[in-house]
Amino acid sequence: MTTEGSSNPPAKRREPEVPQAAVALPPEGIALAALLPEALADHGVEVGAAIDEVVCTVPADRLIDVCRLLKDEPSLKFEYLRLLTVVDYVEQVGEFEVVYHLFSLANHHKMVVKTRTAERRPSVPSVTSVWRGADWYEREMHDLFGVTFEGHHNLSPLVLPDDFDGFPGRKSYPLNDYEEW
Amino acid sequence: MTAQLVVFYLLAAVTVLSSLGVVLTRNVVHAAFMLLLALLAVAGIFLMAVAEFLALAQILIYGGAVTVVVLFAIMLTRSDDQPRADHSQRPLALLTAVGVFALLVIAFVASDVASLESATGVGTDTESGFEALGLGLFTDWAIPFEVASLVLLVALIGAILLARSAEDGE
Amino acid sequence: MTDPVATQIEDKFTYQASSEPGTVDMMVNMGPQHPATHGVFRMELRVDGEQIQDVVPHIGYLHRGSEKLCEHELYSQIITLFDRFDYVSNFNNELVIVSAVEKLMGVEPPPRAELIRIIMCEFNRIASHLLFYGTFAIDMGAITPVLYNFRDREKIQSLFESVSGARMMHNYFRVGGVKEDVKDDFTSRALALCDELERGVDETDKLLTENEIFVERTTGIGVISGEDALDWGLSGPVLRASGVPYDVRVDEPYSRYSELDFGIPVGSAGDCWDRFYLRILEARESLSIIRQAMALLEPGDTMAQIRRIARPPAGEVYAHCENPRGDLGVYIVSDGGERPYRLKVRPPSFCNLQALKDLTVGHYIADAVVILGTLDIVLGEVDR
Amino acid sequence: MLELVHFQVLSAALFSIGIFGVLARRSAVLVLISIEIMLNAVNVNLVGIAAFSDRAADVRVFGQILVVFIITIAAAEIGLALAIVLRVFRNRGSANVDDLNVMKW
Amino acid sequence: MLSGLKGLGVTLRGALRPKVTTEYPKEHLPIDERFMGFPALTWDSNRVEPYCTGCMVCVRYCPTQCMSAQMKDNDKFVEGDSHRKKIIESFEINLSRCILCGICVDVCNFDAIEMSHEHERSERLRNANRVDLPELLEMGKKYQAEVRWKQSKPSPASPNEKAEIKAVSEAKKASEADSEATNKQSEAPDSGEDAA
Amino acid sequence: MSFIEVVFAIAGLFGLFTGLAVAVLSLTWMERKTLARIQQRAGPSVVGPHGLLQPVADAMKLATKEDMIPNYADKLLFWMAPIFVAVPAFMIWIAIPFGDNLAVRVLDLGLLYLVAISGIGVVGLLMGGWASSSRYSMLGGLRAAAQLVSYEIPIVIVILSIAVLVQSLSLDAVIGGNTISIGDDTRDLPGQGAIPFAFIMPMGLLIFLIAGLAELGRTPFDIHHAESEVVGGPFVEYSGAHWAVFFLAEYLNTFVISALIVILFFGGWSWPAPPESLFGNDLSSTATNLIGGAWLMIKTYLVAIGIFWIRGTYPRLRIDQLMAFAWQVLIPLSFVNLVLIAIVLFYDWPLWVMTAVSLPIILGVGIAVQRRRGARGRPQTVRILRRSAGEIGVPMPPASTPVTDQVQAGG
Repeated sequence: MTTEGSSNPPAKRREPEVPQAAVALPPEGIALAALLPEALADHGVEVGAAIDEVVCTVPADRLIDVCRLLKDEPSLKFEYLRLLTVVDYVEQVGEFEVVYHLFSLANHHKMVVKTRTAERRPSVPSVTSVWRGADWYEREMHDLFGVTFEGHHNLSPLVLPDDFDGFPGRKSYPLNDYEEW
Repeated sequence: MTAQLVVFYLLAAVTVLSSLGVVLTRNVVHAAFMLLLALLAVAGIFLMAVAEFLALAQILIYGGAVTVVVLFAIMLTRSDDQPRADHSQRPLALLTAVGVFALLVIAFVASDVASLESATGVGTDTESGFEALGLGLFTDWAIPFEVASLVLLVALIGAILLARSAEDGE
Repeated sequence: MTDPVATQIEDKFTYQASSEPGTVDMMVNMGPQHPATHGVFRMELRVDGEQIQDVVPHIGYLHRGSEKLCEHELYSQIITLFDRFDYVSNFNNELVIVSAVEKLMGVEPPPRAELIRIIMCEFNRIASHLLFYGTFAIDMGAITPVLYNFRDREKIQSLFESVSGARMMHNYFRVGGVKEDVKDDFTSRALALCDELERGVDETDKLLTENEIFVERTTGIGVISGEDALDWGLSGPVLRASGVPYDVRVDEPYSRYSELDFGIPVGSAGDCWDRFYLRILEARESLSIIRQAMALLEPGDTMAQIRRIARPPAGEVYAHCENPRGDLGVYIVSDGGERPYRLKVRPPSFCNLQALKDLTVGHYIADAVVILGTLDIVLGEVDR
Repeated sequence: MLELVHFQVLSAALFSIGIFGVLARRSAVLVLISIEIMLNAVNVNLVGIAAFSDRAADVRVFGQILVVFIITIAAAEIGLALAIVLRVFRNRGSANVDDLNVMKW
Repeated sequence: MLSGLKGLGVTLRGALRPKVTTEYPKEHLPIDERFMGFPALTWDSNRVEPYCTGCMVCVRYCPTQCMSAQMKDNDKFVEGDSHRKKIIESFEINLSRCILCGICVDVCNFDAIEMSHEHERSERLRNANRVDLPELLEMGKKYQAEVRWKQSKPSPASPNEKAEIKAVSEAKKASEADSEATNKQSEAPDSGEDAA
Repeated sequence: MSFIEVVFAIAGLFGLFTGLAVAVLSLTWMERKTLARIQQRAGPSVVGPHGLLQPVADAMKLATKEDMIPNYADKLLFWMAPIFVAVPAFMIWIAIPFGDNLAVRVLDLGLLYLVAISGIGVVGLLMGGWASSSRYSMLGGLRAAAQLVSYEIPIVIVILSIAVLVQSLSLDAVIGGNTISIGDDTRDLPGQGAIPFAFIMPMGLLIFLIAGLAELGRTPFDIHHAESEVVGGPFVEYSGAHWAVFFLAEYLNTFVISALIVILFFGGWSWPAPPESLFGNDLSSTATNLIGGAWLMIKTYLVAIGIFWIRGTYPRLRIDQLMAFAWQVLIPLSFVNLVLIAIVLFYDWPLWVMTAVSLPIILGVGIAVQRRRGARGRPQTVRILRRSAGEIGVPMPPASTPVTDQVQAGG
């Protein structure tokens, strides 16, 4: 359904009828949502929520600072990077969204950090200096979406063959009609 | 020509050929294996001379241990820039070797030693004298024997000390 | 360089400069067809003699683009794809995707269905751990435990067969419940199986962990500290062996785990021994969970009243469960359609494998095999 | 009939092959191997003479006892020498006798 | 070293236990009732035709697109022997592609497809394991016989049956009407005669 | 040597070769069946009754398989390596006595012969490992060399202790007893018909068994062809007939070590009771020899089954542990054994003193090996943590996990 309509982005077309998932933050989440705007005041973040997670959108150039703060600040202490991924919103807004799912074992709360990068030469700073575990995630996302993670020590292909052409994770990459590698 | 002689010639041929292989082959590892062959053939020669104990000792020490040590050394000391296998003094070496060979053969033939050959030759002595050997080693030659064992021990310790890598040695 | 010996050697081996002058390190290419890499995983080892100087892991031989496929499948069809990620703990995988969609839709499955799910998942955890003991023993050269463990695993799978109709790729969990109720003899069968499994785990325990050679081979090998483990994003037994008691079943209880009383085995040395023994204890805890859940099981519905073809509202959700291999999560972005807009899996084996280099360097080749064994990767999940 | 001279000629041949090897080969390991061949040449000679000596049996055994000692010393020698070669190789990155010229001015 | 002896004890005990494996081609393990083998089409023995109407719902929901189906008008419906207006004309499943997920069974509205107990099908070629309608029905019949399969809810009546039922009910009604009439007649014999 | 003798020798060799081939085949079948039994499987069962012909089928398969030689292999050495491994394995059997004075060649230096010949096989493994030009082969070959050379020492020393005990290097003397005279002192030395040396020298038996397993490269010492590490070691690149020869040699060696254990420690062909007491005095020497040979075979197979049993139970050691075990435990122990037996014989103590001293030493060493890492064999590092569900705050581990002495690799 995402590949069919060309003039109108499908999400936009469906917008009036699509129900939104209800937000139900757990108590820790509410506390965190209250804490975050203050803690990240200097970094131009927007704090929102999605179902049970606090979502905070960060400009790409402040990402490293924010992440380091999130990891080091004792009241936040997000020492665990659960997931790093890229979502393709090129058809809607011409941007890729990079999503970081964080968890703090010490304070037992979780949050989502998001940042956006333009379709042309997508690039965000690498967070491998903050969480080493981001290493392979970033390489994988570089393979699949062509997003460059600045400062990553080795962005060589991880899951794809070395001479693979194209970015199969993107929505523009067809599922079936491609030349078999 | 007796069967004994045939066997001797065969063994001698193997010994000489594989020794030649050792000094002539370009491949160091081949040289080590040829050495093994030569030494095993020498063990056969020992058997011909009714030295069973020595033959077995030769197989045990050279076949089992020395060759393996040599192979290890070869594999440990191999580097990318393997140089020419031979010196420039190769012709000279050839000359020396041939000269020594000629000299020795002349000496053997000319000297008295060759006339030692007597009625009590190899064929008649069927008793394997390893009991005498053992007795000799532990009676008349007891002190040299002990010294030899000491030499072995010292060599062992020295080899271990030398072969340890630098960081272990500190 | 003109010497034929040298060129021959050049051809035969690739060497890299070593720290010592004159000597060279050897590159050993382990995998993708090596018996100890548990699938199509390849690692390039740079060894000095037997000692590993560097490891470069290569994955992707099994990359099927599942996440992209998921974007083109209905939610009900995605469950079949999830079955095939971590193909030795299928139920656990199914639970992740169905709980993610349920969370997105705000659906509560009936309590009986939740308990059936828990029982199945815990049985599957045991099955997965049994496979781990066996293959790990094979890596260590012991050939018998794997067959004992397979014997027990087959029994679990027979139980699965009687419940879901399939021994491995079950497709049994549904958004809002399970496919069908268990059969009448399920309780007695499952409880009897629990006893058998207990014996089987004890047997493995005796065969391996009491063996001096086994202990000698595993203690102090592949040590990773708790902080490093967190930094690498490890999870599951690998993380807990380093002393971090992070278990999703307790930290973010899903399903009905909060009603059950169970312990989390936590190691302190972070070595291969801890990673192994922890899994033995975990299997025993799982048995206790199953017994408790069986006691709670009451007759009732097994399926919530929802549309057969799930159409969750727009939004994004991250749901995760404690898999035998660690914290398996799924991030779904929905635009309100029948198919997810974006689906991303957090594969625990993938994360655990990242730490391989830290764990192996400095050990022997034989230890690399042992360390890889205790990471217990499933390539279907690493590569997706 | 097997005669002493057979052993002696064989011994001479082995010995001269060993000399050739020692002089002609550059690799230290091969030089050591050649020395082993020379030692074996001596052994062959000794065993031969021992077998053909017509003196009393306890004297005849002298030759063999000497061989035992030679084998012992040879084993010690090769072990030690190879260790030295290894050491040299580690220090200088080469096991060639030609490269061992630090003492040369 | 001493604790290792315990391991020897375990293996010795293992050696004394009976073997747990079966020699496969000779012996078969029992198949569970719920076992999901390859999908098969069921056979409606009442109507002497497949249950399947070729509605394509399974084809659409198959995650691997291993099925294809085509429907046709049902002759029996025209003749009045069946309630199905449409019936399957051709059905093909590529069993090499099927992943035995059972989604087709879930979505089917007519009990027409079932996961049979068939599981031993292997071929050398990738496309050799395609089965067509007759074979699927054979598999289905075998499966139905094996598990004494029952329809989940009874089929609606066919036109002929409907007609029959109608006839019967009409007859019944008629007879009832008759009896009523006779009753009435018996009650008021005169008026009837009057009417006549 | 007369013509008849030559014919007999050739016939004996031929018979030996055939017998050994059959023995190897039966041994492979027996190993598979034993392991299957231990693992509650059926084992080979299709070819022939109880799968008895399975080894024959395997042999045929191997013989008809394509014999591949890798491109970069050193062809000559690659081709010669199996021979270097197999020929010594056959040659050993020349000296093995199947009955009183019944061997292909009765050697006065039998024990030394065994030791000497068995040492050559190493070179074959190293050769094959090097020539295959595969890094796994290379590693396997080097491992094999290091392992076999190390474990040869305890074997030699134990054999020496046996030689000291019977005052002879002849295998017949080891079994049948011997009378020797040193100076004026004439002594009857025990043969094993009276008392198997296993009872006199339990320590020697244990060392010989362990070192023998290592010489064979069998679990727990199979590091040189460990499938999960070096994928078959020196044999990785071999296929078909060449591989079959390696395989043959491996099983021959298994058989020879079993036979040696029987001959050295369990009386070889000799009976627990003299055969006359069972069959009467009118037994011909041929019949006695036949029965003796059969008895030897039975014992040998029993020992082989024991070896297979061990294979079915133990995991394998790592190379450094393996070497450490050889040099730190086995070799000193074997020297202790040798010195003990020498002392016992020198002071003319009764032989049970040897047993009485050996058993506590074995026990002590066993306990010492087990307790090296602490009070218990199993590390107590894993604990079960009970946390109430959803409890806030995870107790973090200490900043860096303490690396105690137990986590030092190897030792």
